[in-house]
Amino acid sequence: MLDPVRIQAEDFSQNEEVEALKASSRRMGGIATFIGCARDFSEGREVSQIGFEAYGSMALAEMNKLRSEAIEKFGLLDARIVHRVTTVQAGDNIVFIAAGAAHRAAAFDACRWMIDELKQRVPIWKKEITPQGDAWVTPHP
Amino acid sequence: MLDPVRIQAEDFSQNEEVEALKASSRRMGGIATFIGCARDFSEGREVSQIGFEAYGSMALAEMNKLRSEAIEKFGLLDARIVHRVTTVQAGDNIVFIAAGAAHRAAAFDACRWMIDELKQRVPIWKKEITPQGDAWVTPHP
Amino acid sequence: MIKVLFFGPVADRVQTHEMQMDFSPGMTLHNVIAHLGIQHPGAFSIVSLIAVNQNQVHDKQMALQDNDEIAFMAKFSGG
Amino acid sequence: MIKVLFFGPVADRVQTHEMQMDFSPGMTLHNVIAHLGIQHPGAFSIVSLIAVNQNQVHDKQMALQDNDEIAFMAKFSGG
Repeated sequence: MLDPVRIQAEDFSQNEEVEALKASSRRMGGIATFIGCARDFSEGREVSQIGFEAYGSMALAEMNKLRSEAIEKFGLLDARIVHRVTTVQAGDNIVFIAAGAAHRAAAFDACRWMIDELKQRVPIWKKEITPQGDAWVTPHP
Repeated sequence: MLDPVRIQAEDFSQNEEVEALKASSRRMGGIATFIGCARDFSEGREVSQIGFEAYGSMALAEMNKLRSEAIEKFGLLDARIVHRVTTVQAGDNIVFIAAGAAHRAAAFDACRWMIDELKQRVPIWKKEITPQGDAWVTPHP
Repeated sequence: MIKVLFFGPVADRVQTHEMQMDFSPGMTLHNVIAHLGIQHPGAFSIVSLIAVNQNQVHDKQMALQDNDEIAFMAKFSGG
Repeated sequence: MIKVLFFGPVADRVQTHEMQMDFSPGMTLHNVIAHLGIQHPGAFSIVSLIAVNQNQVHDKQMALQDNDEIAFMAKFSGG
């Protein structure tokens, strides 16, 4: 069984992730997932590829902490976080978050909280590769 | 390609649904999905199976309306709604909702809105089959 | 002919999913409800939505047309 | 030895992902920042987070231990 928190180059399968999530409990009534994927343009510039770099050991530790906190805070039955670190093309998957709970409200709240927190807390950086050159993305304040 | 709004007996594949959703636009940065599945107990009673019945033509029309309204209201790039109508076992999938947008806030808001509205507006009924007998589910007021 | 449909808990109580009623000019939704409600009070006590031709109807004085499809439905519980 | 790590935009400006510094007793995080900041002012102008042994550190007067791992990081942009 794949670990519930992973950083990997290869793509993930939603079917596999949701299957693994559901395996943890038969009391799960609602599963909310978020998939972040590469857009073909950003702030008006055409983007042909997006490259990622991570401080791997710290990123994985933060993602594990994030998952445990979400389970605790929202009373989840299980949660998963997978982030790709590689170079992706437009349309490719980047990040997958899943939250499973008895009822849907907790699943939605937790899923959204995890992706919001991930962006704040997990040491990963993205670089947009455009026909005009490369640029590291500066998050909005 | 599978229709974006469907009522069917067979299970769905999240991979296929998300693939189809993404095919509609390369500007999609965030996809929120919801999967409703059968819990093995409800309000303290053990549930061995859940049966569904639908007013098929009206349900499909309402689900199509729901999808169009969500796309319009939240500025989505695409959305999908699939509901199974059959008898399912604990752990089985029941409903799938997906919302794809340029950014994640709209995707989350729309996905949640669609499942909330579906429960209010789509003529489908569920019956819990328990060792103590069957009972149609009465939604909370 | 008017086609009358029942689903889920309502169908259980009427003990059928479908019946036909003769159409007569001037017939209203109210006439149908009055007629069936007397025969199946238990079923109609849980009817909370009525649709004519797949559209929810609030006005029971609505005039029916020949070949209309009426559905009597309890609260939805899908999802 | 102190291991110093740079990532993403910071690594680009320092032109390396990793360097080693000799450890000396009493050494603080501030000493490392002062030393490297003079050589790489452009890189340090975008540093917004510092971690020691994978934990974010706010107090620059923090005393270092031999074999500590320090990371200088710009704002995260994953997800």
